[in-house]
Amino acid sequence: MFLTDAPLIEHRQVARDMWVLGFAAPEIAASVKAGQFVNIGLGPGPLLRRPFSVYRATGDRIEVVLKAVGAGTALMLAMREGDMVSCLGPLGHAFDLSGTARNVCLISGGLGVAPMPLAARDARAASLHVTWVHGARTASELCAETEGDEVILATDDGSAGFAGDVVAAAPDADLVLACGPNRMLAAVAQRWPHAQVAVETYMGCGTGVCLGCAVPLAGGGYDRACTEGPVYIASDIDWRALPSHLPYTVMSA
Amino acid sequence: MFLTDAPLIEHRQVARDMWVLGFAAPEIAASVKAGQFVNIGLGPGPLLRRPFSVYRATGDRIEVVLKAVGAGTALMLAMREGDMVSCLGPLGHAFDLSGTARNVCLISGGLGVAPMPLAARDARAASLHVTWVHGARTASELCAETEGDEVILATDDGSAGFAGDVVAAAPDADLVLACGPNRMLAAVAQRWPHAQVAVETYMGCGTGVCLGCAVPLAGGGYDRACTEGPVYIASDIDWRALPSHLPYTVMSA
Amino acid sequence: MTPDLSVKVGGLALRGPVLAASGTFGYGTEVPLLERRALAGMVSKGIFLKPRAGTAPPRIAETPSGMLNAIGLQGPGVDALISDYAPKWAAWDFPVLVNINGESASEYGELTARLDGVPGVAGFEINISCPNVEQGGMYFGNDTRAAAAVTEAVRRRTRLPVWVKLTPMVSDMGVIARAVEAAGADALSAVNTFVGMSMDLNAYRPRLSFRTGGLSGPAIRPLAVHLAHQAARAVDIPVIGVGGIMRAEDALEFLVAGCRAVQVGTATFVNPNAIAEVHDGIAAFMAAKGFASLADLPRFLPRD
Amino acid sequence: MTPDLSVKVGGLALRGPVLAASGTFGYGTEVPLLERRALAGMVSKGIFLKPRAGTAPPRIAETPSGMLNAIGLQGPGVDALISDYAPKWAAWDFPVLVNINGESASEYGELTARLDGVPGVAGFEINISCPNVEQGGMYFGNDTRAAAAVTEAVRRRTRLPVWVKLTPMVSDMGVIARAVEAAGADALSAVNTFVGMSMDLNAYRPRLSFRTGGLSGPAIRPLAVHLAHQAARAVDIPVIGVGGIMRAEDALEFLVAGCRAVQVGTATFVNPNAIAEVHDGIAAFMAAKGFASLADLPRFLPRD
Ligand SMILES: Cc1cc2nc3c(=O)[nH]c(=O)nc-3n(C[C@H](O)[C@H](O)[C@H](O)COP(=O)(O)OP(=O)(O)OC[C@H]3O[C@@H](n4cnc5c(N)ncnc54)[C@H](O)[C@@H]3O)c2cc1C
Ligand SMILES: Cc1cc2nc3c(=O)[nH]c(=O)nc-3n(C[C@H](O)[C@H](O)[C@H](O)COP(=O)(O)OP(=O)(O)OC[C@H]3O[C@@H](n4cnc5c(N)ncnc54)[C@H](O)[C@@H]3O)c2cc1C
Ligand SMILES: Cc1cc2nc3c(=O)[nH]c(=O)nc-3n(C[C@H](O)[C@H](O)[C@H](O)COP(=O)(O)O)c2cc1C
Ligand SMILES: Cc1cc2nc3c(=O)[nH]c(=O)nc-3n(C[C@H](O)[C@H](O)[C@H](O)COP(=O)(O)O)c2cc1C
Ligand code: FES
Ligand code: FES
Repeated sequence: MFLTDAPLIEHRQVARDMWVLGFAAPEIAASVKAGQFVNIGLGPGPLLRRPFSVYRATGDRIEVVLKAVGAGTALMLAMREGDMVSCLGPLGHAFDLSGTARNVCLISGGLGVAPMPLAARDARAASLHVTWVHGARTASELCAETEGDEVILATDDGSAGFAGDVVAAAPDADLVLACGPNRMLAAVAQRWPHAQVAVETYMGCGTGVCLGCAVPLAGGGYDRACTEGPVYIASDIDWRALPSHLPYTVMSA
Repeated sequence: MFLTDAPLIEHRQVARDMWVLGFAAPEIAASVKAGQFVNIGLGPGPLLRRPFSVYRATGDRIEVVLKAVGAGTALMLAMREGDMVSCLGPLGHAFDLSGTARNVCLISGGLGVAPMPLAARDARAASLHVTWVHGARTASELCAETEGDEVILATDDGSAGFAGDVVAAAPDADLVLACGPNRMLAAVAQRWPHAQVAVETYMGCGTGVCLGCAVPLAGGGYDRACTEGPVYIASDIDWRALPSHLPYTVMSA
Repeated sequence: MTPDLSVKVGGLALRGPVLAASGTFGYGTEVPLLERRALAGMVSKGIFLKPRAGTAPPRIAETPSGMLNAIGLQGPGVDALISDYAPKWAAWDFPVLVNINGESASEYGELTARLDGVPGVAGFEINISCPNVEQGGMYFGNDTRAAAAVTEAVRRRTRLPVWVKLTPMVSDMGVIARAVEAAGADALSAVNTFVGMSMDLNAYRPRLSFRTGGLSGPAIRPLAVHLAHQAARAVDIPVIGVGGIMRAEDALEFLVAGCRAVQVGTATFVNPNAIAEVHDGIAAFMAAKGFASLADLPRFLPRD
Repeated sequence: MTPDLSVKVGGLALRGPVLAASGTFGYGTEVPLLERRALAGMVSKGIFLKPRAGTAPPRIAETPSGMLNAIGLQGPGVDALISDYAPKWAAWDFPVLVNINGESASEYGELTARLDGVPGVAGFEINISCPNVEQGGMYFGNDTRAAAAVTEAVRRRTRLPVWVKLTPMVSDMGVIARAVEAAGADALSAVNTFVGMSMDLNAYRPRLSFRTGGLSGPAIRPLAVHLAHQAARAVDIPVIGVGGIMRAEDALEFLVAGCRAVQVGTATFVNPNAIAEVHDGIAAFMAAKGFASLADLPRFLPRD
């Protein structure tokens, strides 16, 4: 884990209201794995850091993808190149690509696209056949940067690709990795109890001390999205008890 | 009084650690008089606005001069051209240049230089002979932009101009206008009870509602630096009761 | 259609839910640049029978998302209020309540008697909670019997609306709220400032000459929302939420917490037009949600 | 010369004045990236006799310069604490106090008895103030008799240092402080979080599933400094200041207000190395002012 001041070095738009920000953070870029996140501090700005999945990591650079949903994300999208953030990471447990799988299906709803470029990279490195199913409410909200051996798009309004939700659009696979609104992930859990899902909670610290990021477990009790998570085996989570009023749900599939 | 979002359009250094910032604020620039101030809001930043004397006003632009003494001034000096502040003003009562005076002596200690360029402008407009006495601890802290028919410099350490404080260095005049540390202004009040002095207090609102900017009066009671002030007849103030732990005192003559 | 924002609060029919909080709006003659169409009502700066000079400077100190103040209830006294300000108020299109202060129940009563019936005085807000005057409000605010006694003393002297401004420095808000309701209050304002202190590291003493000051601003909002909610659950009379409201969303938190109306204070120092922006933002929220009037806004007031 | 920052607090000799606050440092095994050389001591996450699952999410909500938390004292219970954590603590070069919680005085006493003498347990901090558990701490914290009873129950079971963590939700801090001092406390930690609430404007209910939460962070600092100052003036035992300390200047405010040491909480969430930076900043301040030891730092503790 590293704590570093990272300058903004690039931003580009990848969908309506959806932007990728690139920061120079060498140690994090060199060590981050798919599904892990960074906790970004803004000063002046909100007190607490804001957690973001790492979208891409190339050379000295990490990228995150976001929409403005509140004060912190609005400040980040208002940043100019050279402006600094405090970057803590990589944090949390990554997707597990070890094992005997020969093909993988990546399923992303809206901003759930966030961890998938790294997942595709790591999956190819493990020489898996990659199918990426990406969904959004409508065509203009689909992320422009999907990749893989096979890409399947889905929109709720049918304005592009499959008309319907990503879970219905997705084929079966040896390995299923999903990220998106908690409601969507609950549907994933229904169809693929062994899928690996990256969930979201509010976070106080991101480092395991505050117990603010409680994830209700199917077996009872809670553990910490920032430490044991954010990646879980879908069937391990008590989906009814997991709050689903976070912005991803507001914002997509 | 106007409330406007003003972009930073220039900054330049005028002494060690001392900077002039220029903002586009047409209505304020057109109406401000010497000794008046603007209350500047930073977002994100501290809750309360920060009061600054208007240093110059030309065309659409107002200028303020400052050093970094805390959170707000540090943020302002970190601003880049195009960055916005919220600007409320002009506020307070200006120097009174009406009357029969034929010559005026401007006395400024350290950042007390702030209202003097406007004072010199207005004095020349009233066709007064202008002597400007400017002092600081040492040569490098003298503001580079003094002007007038006659300019007298003073430094505590004698590294430039008169060796000693501005009050000792200043000649008599029909009209004396002074700004600087409250301790210096108290000395001005001793020598020229009828001098006009621009004082400083903490300010909550700058508009006369909070009563936070209390100035203790020689006749007893308090009035408001932001409304009846910041310019006072020196002998009207109860100098012993006026706090003098504000940054000007920390910072100069 | 534009939603109906009018509310009835403790005997007054207001054109909107956003009032100016005592001590942050002077006597209504000071605040510039405010679009007054949105101002539902105003509570005057706190007044005593006699003129008061107030405390020595420094009187304010900024803290994270807040400010401490120790103004010491500087004011001209009731005579000047009646002669200089009330006549102006009488001509305005929104009601002005006078924030009354005293050092004994009888002094509150006497002040009420002087002001009752004066044209321009639409009602009273009893300040039992100003933390800045050593012998003053604080004493009444956290003593159930004293709070009730002051309320009765005022109630007996007037038929005008009587609001009681509650102090947050209590261990059980519900108890005090019920006591002043029983004593005849028409509404409760919750809450006043929280007592705080900040140290000057050059002088090794408090930054305020009075040592302590009242904390206001966004920093206290979650505490104020909770106390206003507790009060709203404890009584049947309306509660006016006060504390850290900067934007419409903040005001809506108090309304959802069970408040009938809100007061905006410190925000006016930062943005003279804050009250209008809060009012308009509430209207926009209601329109977006399809609420015709504030009666439609869901409130969180559970039984348990 | 580098100033001497060591302090003696309630029976413990500490290498510095900056400790980790309970619940913000886990069991000392979690926090990464902290330069532990600067850590004077640590108070464990609050523990009960039995394991506790804690409250349902959402457990935290951010507010201006602060955060609300309702963790519900999730914890493994005393047995796991003794087997999994105490052995590690025994090997560390700073003392660990256990923050103990219960629903009755006897439960506090029993918990103390279980932990007294366990290697690694250097002392106790009694949490009479956790506002997040309905039947829990809150009840004791603002009831003088109950607070004293709990303190006695713990005192009777141990010779180790006993600190009492005070709740801010009281109408008179001095009274409670004197009561627990008389009951045998060696030091006081002031203060715990303030009860607050924040509303979700989509769901029209509190953002926290528990409804209320404890407010921490810079927002509460001026309130905490005042309460710690009140406690320090009321008692002869040392007071440890807690609340909103992010930087050295903030810690120095508590020290000037009369505190012997400080605890840093929420700041660690934002900056894992905050404790070291506060410690080093205090050292730099002392050096700049020419103070050889913390005994030289002027304190503001007037008689009147
Ligand atoms: C492990 C993890 C990875 C994440 N990755 C991404 C990502 O790659 N891209 C992205 O855009 N967002 C991501 N998020 C969500 C992101 O952290 C929040 O959107 C962000 O914190 C909102 O901050 P804000 O100040 O803009 O909003 P706030 O003003 O704090 O709140 C505005 C809205 O955002 C929601 N929100 C606030 N904090 C969080 C939070 N910690 N988690 C979820 N919702 C929150 C609130 O429900 C509210 O509706 C991730 C969250 C987690 C826990
Ligand atoms: C009418 C008026 C005109 C002023 N004109 C100028 C000017 O032209 N140039 C300039 O540099 N400064 C001026 N000041 C002072 C300026 O407002 C403060 O230096 C500024 O507010 C400090 O803000 P900060 O956040 O940087 O410091 P803070 O973090 O707020 O405080 C840091 C230091 O600044 C001092 N300070 C904070 N607020 C004030 C205040 N309102 N008044 C005085 N001292 C304060 C404190 O004592 C503290 O030591 C003026 C003040 C007034 C009242
Ligand atoms: C400078 C100042 C003066 C105040 N004076 C009074 C007063 O005279 N009477 C009173 O009841 N409340 C007074 N208050 C409290 C406010 O009315 C309000 O209850 C408090 O500031 C919280 O609201 P806010 O956070 O919106 O400011 C004052 C507050 C401030 C900041
Ligand atoms: C997430 C969280 C959990 C906490 N848990 C405890 C606890 O178990 N016992 C306790 O006495 N205080 C607990 N506290 C209170 C802190 O120890 C501290 O008193 C409070 O947070 C104020 O300090 P701060 O502003 O530096 O965080 C907790 C605080 C937070 C933020
Ligand atoms: S966010 Fe603090 S424990 Fe997970
Ligand atoms: S600053 Fe508020 S009245 Fe002068």
